[in-house]
Amino acid sequence: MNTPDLAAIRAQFPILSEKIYGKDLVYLDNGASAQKPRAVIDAMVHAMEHQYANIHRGLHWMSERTTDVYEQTRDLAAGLMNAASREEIIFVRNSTEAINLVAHSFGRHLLKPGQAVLISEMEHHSNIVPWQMLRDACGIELRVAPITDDGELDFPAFEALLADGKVGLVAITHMSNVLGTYLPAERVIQTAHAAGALVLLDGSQAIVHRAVDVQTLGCDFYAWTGHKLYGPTGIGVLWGRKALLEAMPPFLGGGDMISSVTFAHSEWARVPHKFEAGTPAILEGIGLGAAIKFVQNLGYDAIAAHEAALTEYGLAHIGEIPGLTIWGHAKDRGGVISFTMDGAHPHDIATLLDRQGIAVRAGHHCAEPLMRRLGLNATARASFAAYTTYGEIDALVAGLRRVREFLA
Amino acid sequence: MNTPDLAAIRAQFPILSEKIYGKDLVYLDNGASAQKPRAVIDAMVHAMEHQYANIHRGLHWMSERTTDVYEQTRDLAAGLMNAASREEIIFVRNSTEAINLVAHSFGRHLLKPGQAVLISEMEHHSNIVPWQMLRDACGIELRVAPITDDGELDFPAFEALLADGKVGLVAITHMSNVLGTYLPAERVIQTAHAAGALVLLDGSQAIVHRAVDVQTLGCDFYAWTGHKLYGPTGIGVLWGRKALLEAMPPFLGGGDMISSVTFAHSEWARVPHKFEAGTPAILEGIGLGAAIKFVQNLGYDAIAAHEAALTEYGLAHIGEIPGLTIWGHAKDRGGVISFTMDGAHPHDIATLLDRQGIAVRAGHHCAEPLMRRLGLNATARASFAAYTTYGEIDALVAGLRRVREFLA
Amino acid sequence: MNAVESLYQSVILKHSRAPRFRVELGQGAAACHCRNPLCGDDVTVQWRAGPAGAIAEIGFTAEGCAILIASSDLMAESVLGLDRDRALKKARAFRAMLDDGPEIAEPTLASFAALRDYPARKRCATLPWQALESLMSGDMKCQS
Amino acid sequence: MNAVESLYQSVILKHSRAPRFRVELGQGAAACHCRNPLCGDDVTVQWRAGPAGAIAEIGFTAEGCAILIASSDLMAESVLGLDRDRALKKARAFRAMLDDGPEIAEPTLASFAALRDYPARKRCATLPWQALESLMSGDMKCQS
Ligand SMILES: Cc1ncc(COP(=O)(O)O)c(C=O)c1O
Ligand SMILES: Cc1ncc(COP(=O)(O)O)c(C=O)c1O
Repeated sequence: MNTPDLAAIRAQFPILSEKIYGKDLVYLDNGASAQKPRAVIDAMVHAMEHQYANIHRGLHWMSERTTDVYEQTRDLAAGLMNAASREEIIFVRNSTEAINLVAHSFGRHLLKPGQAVLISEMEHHSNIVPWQMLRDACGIELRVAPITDDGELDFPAFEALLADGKVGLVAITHMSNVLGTYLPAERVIQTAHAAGALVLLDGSQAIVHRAVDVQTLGCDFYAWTGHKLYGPTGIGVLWGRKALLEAMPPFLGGGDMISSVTFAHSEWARVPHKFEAGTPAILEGIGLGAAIKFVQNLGYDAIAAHEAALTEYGLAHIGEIPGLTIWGHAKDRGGVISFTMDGAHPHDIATLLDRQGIAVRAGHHCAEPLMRRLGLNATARASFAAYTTYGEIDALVAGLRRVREFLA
Repeated sequence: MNTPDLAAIRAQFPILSEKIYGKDLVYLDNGASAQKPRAVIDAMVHAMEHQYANIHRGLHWMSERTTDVYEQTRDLAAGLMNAASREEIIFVRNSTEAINLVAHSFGRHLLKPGQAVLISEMEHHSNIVPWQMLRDACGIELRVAPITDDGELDFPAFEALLADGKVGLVAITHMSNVLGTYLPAERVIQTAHAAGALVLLDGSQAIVHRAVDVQTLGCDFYAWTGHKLYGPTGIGVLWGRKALLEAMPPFLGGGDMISSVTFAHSEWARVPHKFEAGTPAILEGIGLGAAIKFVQNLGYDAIAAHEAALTEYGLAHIGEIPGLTIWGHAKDRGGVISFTMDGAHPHDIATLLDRQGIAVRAGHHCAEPLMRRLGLNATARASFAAYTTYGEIDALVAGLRRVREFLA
Repeated sequence: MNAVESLYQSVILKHSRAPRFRVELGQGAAACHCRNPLCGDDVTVQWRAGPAGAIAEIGFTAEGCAILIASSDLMAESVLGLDRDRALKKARAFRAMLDDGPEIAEPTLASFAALRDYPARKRCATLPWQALESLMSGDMKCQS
Repeated sequence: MNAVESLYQSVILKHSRAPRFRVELGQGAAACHCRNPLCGDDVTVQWRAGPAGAIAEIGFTAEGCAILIASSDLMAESVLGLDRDRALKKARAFRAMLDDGPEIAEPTLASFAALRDYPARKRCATLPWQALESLMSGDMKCQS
């Protein structure tokens, strides 16, 4: 993206003109959640002002029109991921719920005691804790594939962990929210499949930055979360192969997920509705549709190219600051840069940057086991979006130099 | 509420000035979902335009301010229900998730095989299916308390079902979404407690129309859903007694609900965060706060008085239409009127009313077992809100007379 | 009177009050059962082929709204005597019409186009046609 | 320089670089451990009473940011020699100050008021005081 494009993109995000303590907001916490473009705000406002009712069972104009718009997002999401059918798109609250859904409906019913789930050392808690709960409830083993010092999956070790054929599911991040590492996903999936394991990719970060094609990847489940893709909170997507989804029992019970109910017995609705109990996040689904269109209008090629250039620039300039260590040196990496500074705790870095209007995240990034692997308690993290500018990275670098003057 | 008040209230709901097929919208599907006032829209827009970031772990201005506003809603919700503490308020997607959470975390862990859950014949599927799933997975018995022909809980039968002391939980609606019946909740709760059972109230409908005080009621869990209380979709509340919530294991695993994670073992966060995994519905929480304030500004006394008068008026005038039967004649009832018309299927009624701009619901209202109890497949249902007018009821009555000319 | 009202008045009432084809053909007749999960309406269509393979007998049983009953009755009336291929074509044309396709020639059938704007109701109109399609194509898995 | 920067420069750096009270008092000393679940910082405060019941020895161990270390060190320095009641009062005053209460008299402690706007960071400053409060009040359940 060249500068005029970028200005036009930024103009779509009202919040980017905010001031923090009198300074221009430099929002570099996109990995935690992205800001919302005008189109997303407008779609939600339009629904609330002009076209809203509960969906799916209403026989009146408002309900039918609202159902249409909401269900269009299912088509858009299927298109975004190149799903084989719209019925493979299940709306959930966020990635966390998506993974828990798989841990319950697949893990507790289609995995058998004695089988194992294989995760990696660089997972987000959302892709660790559900499997621990499964292990503790159902006697499914939990295996952890190590990473290299550069922050890549240790492939030989990964293969070794699959060798006994006991692994029923590999649940692994498509892109690390701490190290920026992109997984060699196709190779991982082929290797897992060859060992008889299905694969769930945690795409919470990955799908924000690069095109995802679940059919080309060949994975079995793919989870992501709307608020990181410029969409509203409260809505995410679980994609699963239709045959798998059909074989899985429902997760939550209630309205909309049944086809008939008697006290003795209920029949489940077809997928995807079987997994969508109760009134869905209607307004959020509508907002997510606008977010997907926003991303498609920009185009993943442009987003990926812009962010790759930004990341290179950021790595070079942040890496030059004396006493500063960057964590994660995978060959294939995205726009997330974690770092520490000698003599400065990451939380203090974040607070001092904040006074300069610069928002970065500091902490364990919901990846405590990875922190332990790196021998750290916390890092600071700058993460980029389609609207991030070189100027913002310059501001970060200047800010970090000032922090260093203070603390180091 | 007198007429000028009502006009001022209606002016806060932009959607109420919409036209449907050239006719004024007469929105009488509030029991399915309520419309959103300006304050709710504005709160969400303000967040998206000026003050948004992921919450709870951010050390920067946007994150801290967003956390504040979101967490204020917890205080507001605690105030609304008179909860003993804000920590008893758990944010969920909707009532359905709230009830499923209890079925999982309480039902699967604190109920024992041989114990029973007691529901009623007039439950919404959301308060039936989770208990069926619990029954089928864990050998917990499911009992059903009958209702009388007037649509009241059959109290002697209810007591008899509690008599053997095996019921561990009574899960029952505080107000029927079909019959309008208000449960004699305090009496139900005292009777259940005396028999050693805890009580969950499904307050999805009840809390919209009348003040709820969980401490006076004396119940143990209370579930409700934001979108019916003039709030956004994607957010609801489970209230539970703190000691109970503390005794229950978490439901979903992931970020935010842990205090520490190693691969071997995770420690849970304190309540309420133990039950709130992953990025919450931040914008929706903010919107819900505005909705609660809207309701508190109107005041439950005014809402209840207005709706009681409307309901009386509606029952009288709808009931006069020849060939029309009203279902549900409880002594204590709220603004939900279900009816059938001789020679006219409820779906056809809804379609023909819709062409006149009148939105009612028709179908089983997610209460198939209740339909069977009434010997029906479906009813049509008009349901009222704080902004409903007598004129709208007149329009409905005129519309129904026209439908009758067509069909009967 | 709007299009939906006139659909009710001109077609639906007649065929839903006194449906000629609401009969069970009894054992041996091929049957297909379709359900609209949105509203719970359901219909079972049965038929028997004559010597040349054409539709010699057709009937339905249904539980649901007037649109469903009328559409089922009209469907039966309009395909009686047709061979499989022509019946199948008509079923597809009817379904296509409601999915914003061209109106079909027969005026009573064409008046159902008034339901195009009613996603939930148009399924009530297409349900019997969907059952017919399954029966004629031999693919008995009804896709309700 | 803004208030937070000057807090860092004037108070935090000195006390976090060379904290005098970052020592383990060893066995027998009463200890309270508090953790900030938001950021994972934690602190353990230990103390021993002198013959009159006043704080004769106090020390802390901590893992966390400079604010936590500095606040712990300053806390220890400012309550050494106080009796339980006065220490408890000071702890409450410090915590109240950060909850938008009045600034307290001692200027170094008062400068922490700059953190009022930082909900997540103010817990790092109050954490050692919270541990102290538990120790002084005898209520050992640390409410981190
Ligand atoms: C009595 C009752 N219970 C439960 C629900 C379910 O609410 P939700 O769909 O928001 O989970 C509803 C509303 O549909 C209801 O009326
Ligand atoms: C890699 C990864 N997985 C999972 C999640 C969880 O996403 P959510 O909190 O929206 O469920 C996140 C984001 O926090 C993430 O970065």
